[in-house]
Amino acid sequence: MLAFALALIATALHISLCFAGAPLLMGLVNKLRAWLLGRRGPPVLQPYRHLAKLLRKSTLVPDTATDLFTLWPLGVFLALAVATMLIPSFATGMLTAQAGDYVTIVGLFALARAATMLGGLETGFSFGGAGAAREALFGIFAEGALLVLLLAFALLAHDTSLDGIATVFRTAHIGISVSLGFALAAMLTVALTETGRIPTDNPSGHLELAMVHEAMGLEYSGRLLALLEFAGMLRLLAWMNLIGTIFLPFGMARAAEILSWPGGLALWVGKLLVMAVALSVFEVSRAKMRVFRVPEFLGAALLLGMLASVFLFVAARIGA
Amino acid sequence: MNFAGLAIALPFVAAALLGLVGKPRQGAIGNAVASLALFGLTLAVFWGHSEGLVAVDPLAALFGTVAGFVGLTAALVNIGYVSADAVRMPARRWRLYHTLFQIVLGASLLGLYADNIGVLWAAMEGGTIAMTLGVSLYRTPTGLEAAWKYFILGGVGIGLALFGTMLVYLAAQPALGPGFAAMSFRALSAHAAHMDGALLTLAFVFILFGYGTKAALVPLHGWLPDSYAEGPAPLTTALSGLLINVALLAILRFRHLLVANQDAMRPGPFLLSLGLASLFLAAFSFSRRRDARRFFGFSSIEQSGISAFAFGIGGPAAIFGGLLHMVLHTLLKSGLFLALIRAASLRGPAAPGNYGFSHMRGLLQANRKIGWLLAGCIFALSGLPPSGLFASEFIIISQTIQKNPYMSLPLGLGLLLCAVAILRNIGPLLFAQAPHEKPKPAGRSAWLIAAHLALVFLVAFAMPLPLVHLLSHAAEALQ
Amino acid sequence: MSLTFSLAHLLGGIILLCAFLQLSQRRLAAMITLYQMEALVLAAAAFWQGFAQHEINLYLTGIITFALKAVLLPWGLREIVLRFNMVRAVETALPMAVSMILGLALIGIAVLVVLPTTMSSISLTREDLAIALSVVLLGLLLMIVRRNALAQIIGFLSMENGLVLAAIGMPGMPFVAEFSVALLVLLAFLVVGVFLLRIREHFDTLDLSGLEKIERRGR
Amino acid sequence: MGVVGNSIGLMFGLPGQGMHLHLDALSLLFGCILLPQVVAASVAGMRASVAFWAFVLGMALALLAADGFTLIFGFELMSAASWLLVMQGDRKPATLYAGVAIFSGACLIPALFLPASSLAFVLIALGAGAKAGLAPLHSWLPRAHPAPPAGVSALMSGGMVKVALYVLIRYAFINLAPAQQPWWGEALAAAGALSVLIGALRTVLEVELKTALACSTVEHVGLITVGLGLALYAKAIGDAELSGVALQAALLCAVAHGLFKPLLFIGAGEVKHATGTTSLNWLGGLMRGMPRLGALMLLGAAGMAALPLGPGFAPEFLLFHAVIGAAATGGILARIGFSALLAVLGIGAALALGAAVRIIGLGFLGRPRSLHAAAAEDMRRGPFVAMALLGALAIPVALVPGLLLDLLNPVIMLLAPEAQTPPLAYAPVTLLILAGLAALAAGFVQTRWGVRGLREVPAWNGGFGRPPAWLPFGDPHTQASATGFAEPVMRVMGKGLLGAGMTDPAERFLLAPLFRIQTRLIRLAERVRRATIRERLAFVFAVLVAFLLALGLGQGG
Repeated sequence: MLAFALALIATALHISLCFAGAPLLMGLVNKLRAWLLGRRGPPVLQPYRHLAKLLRKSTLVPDTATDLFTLWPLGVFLALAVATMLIPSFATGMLTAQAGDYVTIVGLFALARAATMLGGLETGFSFGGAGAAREALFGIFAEGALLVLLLAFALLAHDTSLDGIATVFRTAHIGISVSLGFALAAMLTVALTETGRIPTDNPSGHLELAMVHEAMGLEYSGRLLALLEFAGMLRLLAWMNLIGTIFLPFGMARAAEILSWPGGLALWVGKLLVMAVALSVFEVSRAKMRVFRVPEFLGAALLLGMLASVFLFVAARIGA
Repeated sequence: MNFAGLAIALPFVAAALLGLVGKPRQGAIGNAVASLALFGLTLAVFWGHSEGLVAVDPLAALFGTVAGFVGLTAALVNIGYVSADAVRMPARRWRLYHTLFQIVLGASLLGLYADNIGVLWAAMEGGTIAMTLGVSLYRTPTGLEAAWKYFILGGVGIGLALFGTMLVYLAAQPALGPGFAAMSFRALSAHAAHMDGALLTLAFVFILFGYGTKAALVPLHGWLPDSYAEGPAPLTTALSGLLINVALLAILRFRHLLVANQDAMRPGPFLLSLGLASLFLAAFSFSRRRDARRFFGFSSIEQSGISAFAFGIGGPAAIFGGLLHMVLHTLLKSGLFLALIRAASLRGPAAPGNYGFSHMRGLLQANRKIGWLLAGCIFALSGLPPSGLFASEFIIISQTIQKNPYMSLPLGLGLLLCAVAILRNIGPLLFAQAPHEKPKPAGRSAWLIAAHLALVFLVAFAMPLPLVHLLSHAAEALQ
Repeated sequence: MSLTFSLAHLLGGIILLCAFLQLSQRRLAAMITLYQMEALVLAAAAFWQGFAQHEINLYLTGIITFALKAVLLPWGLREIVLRFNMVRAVETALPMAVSMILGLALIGIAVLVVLPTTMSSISLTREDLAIALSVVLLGLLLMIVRRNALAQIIGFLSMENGLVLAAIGMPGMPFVAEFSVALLVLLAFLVVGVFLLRIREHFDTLDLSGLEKIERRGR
Repeated sequence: MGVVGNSIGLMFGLPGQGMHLHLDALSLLFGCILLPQVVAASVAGMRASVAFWAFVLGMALALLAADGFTLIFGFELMSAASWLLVMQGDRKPATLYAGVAIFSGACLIPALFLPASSLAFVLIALGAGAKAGLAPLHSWLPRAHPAPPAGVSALMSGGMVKVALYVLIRYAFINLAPAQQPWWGEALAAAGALSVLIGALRTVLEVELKTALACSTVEHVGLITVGLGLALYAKAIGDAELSGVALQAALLCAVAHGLFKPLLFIGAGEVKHATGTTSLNWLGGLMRGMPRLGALMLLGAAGMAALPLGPGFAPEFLLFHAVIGAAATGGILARIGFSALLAVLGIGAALALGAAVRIIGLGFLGRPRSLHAAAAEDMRRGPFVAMALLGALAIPVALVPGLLLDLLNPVIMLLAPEAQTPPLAYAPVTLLILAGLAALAAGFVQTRWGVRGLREVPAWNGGFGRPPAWLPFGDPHTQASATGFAEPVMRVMGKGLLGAGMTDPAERFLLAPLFRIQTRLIRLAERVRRATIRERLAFVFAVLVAFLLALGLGQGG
């Protein structure tokens, strides 16, 4: 009973922290990037203000759109919100652990992607369509790579839920293996594409022809845009959580032990900081690539993911 | 009573009468009346009793009934055919035509009912000559050419069959001695074990080539497609299937002698190779045919090959399948040709040359009933359910797998190719855009055709038990 | 070996020789003459067998053979040759030597096939059967290696002679006369067919004439 | 009629033997898959067609068959009736369709009579696979399935392929079980993976809505087959849990596909009825004129794309787990193969997602691309009832797949008696609750701080000029087209896998050579047919001499 109550509290904490903190993370990344480029940059709290401003603006709907126009941002938001809730942040053993299977998470990302693409096609003009077409292309390899990665994790952890993977990776002695390195590289590649960062997409780009994510939300305004933007922030956080849970599970708290929470929380914030810095550094040091090079980039991720499993087979001398 | 003798005599008497008197239409009606009486007699044969040269076993009686039925329906459709086409030939030639019609019927019955292998041969010869005259009846160049082909190839076949017949007689000498006994199927099959095996094998090869020519097995088939396409359709197309049955049954009976004899070679390989050759040649000849009668001539080659294949596989079940296939195919083809005659006459005279598929395309616009019936007949020919042929082909394939698994591969392939080639024609026939025309009445023959189709279905899938016993006993006796 | 058999053999041998020589002839007239000889010997053989087997039927067969095959048919054939002006040599499909070698091979096959048979108690020996089979096969060969319709008919007639030769040798076989009559009807139709159809030179030309027209019309 | 053992005999059928029918869990399951589709198709307008009911009868007989004859009879009756229906729609693919149908019959009949062996399995897989549209024997399916009226297309895609898979399951798992080999399963999984890849790729590329849906059927058949293959493999190597999960995946996928695919096909028929075309390049904005159709199609598309909370996700989820489970077994090559399989399934799922988005986004959202699409009126009553029925049945599949899996247990026990079925780790209701929480929060934020109301304004058209007056809905060329949407995928994957002409590799490497051989043989047969009398005699003579020689040598030697 107590354990359930603690898990409930931990889950509530996890959800509220993630929802409240997502804009902060985005602001932090933007600030860091600006610093690295030698600019002063917007304040760290700017995303909150931005969202609040958008909420108060009137919402415009193109006359060429159908009645479902308002549905798609909600779909994107809900899918990513649920994904964020399911991905553990600072602790394992939360109430959502049971539902948080890796495949479900991948499916939720796909759902968000589908809703984004449909929103892009909704406007009835060319940019949304082009963005959606590219997104569909990227998704093919991203999803393949993500699923192949799961194989490596599942073989190591004998579990496919994120919570289980984190628990095993935190406690058992896995060591630093080649395959996990490959897996990390592949995961990062997919994460960069999915969150729309350089080198596959430019989050702050405004050249319509080169845009992917932004192009699909071009016609959204007011509260619908706020929803989309917030969903984007959630997405960034969710991916960082995902990577943190799988590759940096050390120091994660146990939901049933309240004493381990402070440490877990602190380490979580620390990990997010590190990842934000790493992301910023990576982004400013790379140029955006051409659209049709992205599939090659992701194809490499897919192969890396396969290699991760193959190395596992070889390392464990399975079957040979 | 000796109904069999009556059944054989009736057509020849009718032939003489029809040859002497009557206008075309009267002749056609007389022909139909004679055929009706004949059908009744063939039914009565089941309860009759006969001995001597003509001694009927139930299998022959069954095929005789089938022949009677086919003859009756062809004669009925023939009335309309003659009425519509009477001016094409002088009245004298129409008389000859009706005479030939009855002679072919009589020869088929004689060949089926005959217990004596010499009488059987004579019946085949008579049938051949009558058919030749029928094929050349219109005196067109193509008709004469087809008749000439029929004559030369058929004549050679008849000669070889006679040689085979004599060899059988010779082979029977050690067991039966000189005289009529050595030419009687009953005596021969009873004493087959004591016959001269080597001579019997030699005899079978000649019998196979002789009667195989009449059964149109490849490579002996050369006369068939052309002759089917020429001459008055009720005679040269609808009736000619009967002679194929006579020939196939003869081959089956002679085959039994070999099987029953220890010293003789197995007849299987000969029959299998000819059967498969027929199947494949037909499969690849279908696709470029534009004339429906010639097309279905090739289909007869295919079906005859399937039956021969079944006989080659051997064993009671396979022979059951082969016999069933013959019965069903005869009924189906008869219905098909009647439908074809009706369909052609919807678009002008039903003369040779008017049976092109392009001539009949878009049949549904001319007459829905006839169109669907013809399509149904063609479809049934492909052997897909609910066609009755499915049952017989299923039996044959399943027996092939059990007896000779590797043979099922070419058989399946051949059936596949044939069925696809046959089905291909249905689409344009039914649905193609046709020249605008008014729908024409179907006439009463629609019922006849439907009766054929229903009969095929019922015989295959709801076969009455007596018939099952008849066929299975016959198959057992001839295995 | 009794006289019955040796004489029957002798007659059979002559028939085979005639059939074989027909292969070597280029001119129709010579073929018809050979056929006539063949028919004469056949009639003699039928009489001899009838005498040996005491069968009225065989005498009848001999008379029919003589009257129709040795007299009437050759006359008709010669009439055709004259009327259609076919006195010149006919076209062969195979070189003469090849067709003769084939003929020899066929006789070999006939012997090979008949050899394993055991005919202990039968008056017709295997030699007789082999001869009859050879004549049948040679007749067929003649039909194939000559392009002329009439030559093919002569081949057919020769084959039919082989059949009758086999039939008269069968001990006590019923219907021999009926068979030969039935065969003759067939032959008569053939010869009359040539008259009616005016087939001058080839089966081939008959086949090909207007073939294109027919092809266009759709077969 | 009589009862023998647990089967019912009919006095109708093979002479002297009749037909035998029986019902077990497996046939019951497939019967349940078929029933809603049959009802839906008949409601959607096929009630009066004799061929349709013959088609249904054939499927029912095939499912209930207790002997080989009945099975093949039903199977081929199903093929024949559907052939007629295909031909009524479009004559061109009908012949190919008939050929494939008879081919599968010709493979199945021998397989029924052979003793349990690998040969029998191969024949079954070829026969049933050809009928189910399993790669590489699938290329007829995208041609034939779109041809007939929508109700029949629906039943062909949703039902007929299931009957073929039923035959495969019954024989591979039950009748041939004594001879089972691990490679059977591996081969099936490989064929399934190929189908998934080609089917999904072509679904994205096809412009015709119905053709795209047919290609999607190829993909889903591939998914089911992968599941079956894994189960067969697991059964052969004795992995109880894997075989359970894989069977769950395959059967649930069959159930789900049997609901959403007919729904989509009937919807496509309605699109055709309302606009006169199914080409995505001429559609667009149908959601305005046909909102009910759009909503139902959205549900179907969610299933087709295997999105979470849709009917298609649970099977896909199970399938991924099955593949992961399989990758933990066997030799290293098999493992690498299974990891590749996983990648293929992932790519296939993403392609299916793109395809579903394309169908909904281009067909139902945005602006119309033709006047017909602009003038589309709402759907007819019959098809709406049919689609609503299928949609309503799809909802439990989407939301409570766990309960459904419990119902599948008897079937799984029948197929693999030792299989274990772990509880499903995918809980759509939990996801729904969480999403509800998030929606509540968003709603709260909106009401607390946001402003209400929407204002309709002209969208920025990307700088194109004003459309001409006869295009009230704007110039369609300023909107992404179906071809354009697929272009990136075509460029990156299509050219490599399908070649420049976008022809299916199965057609290029399998059908085309076969046709060439056939043409050659036809020419040969024509040569034989044109032979002169002399040549024909020569044939006869040659064969006679050959037979005599065989005889002489056979007896002399």
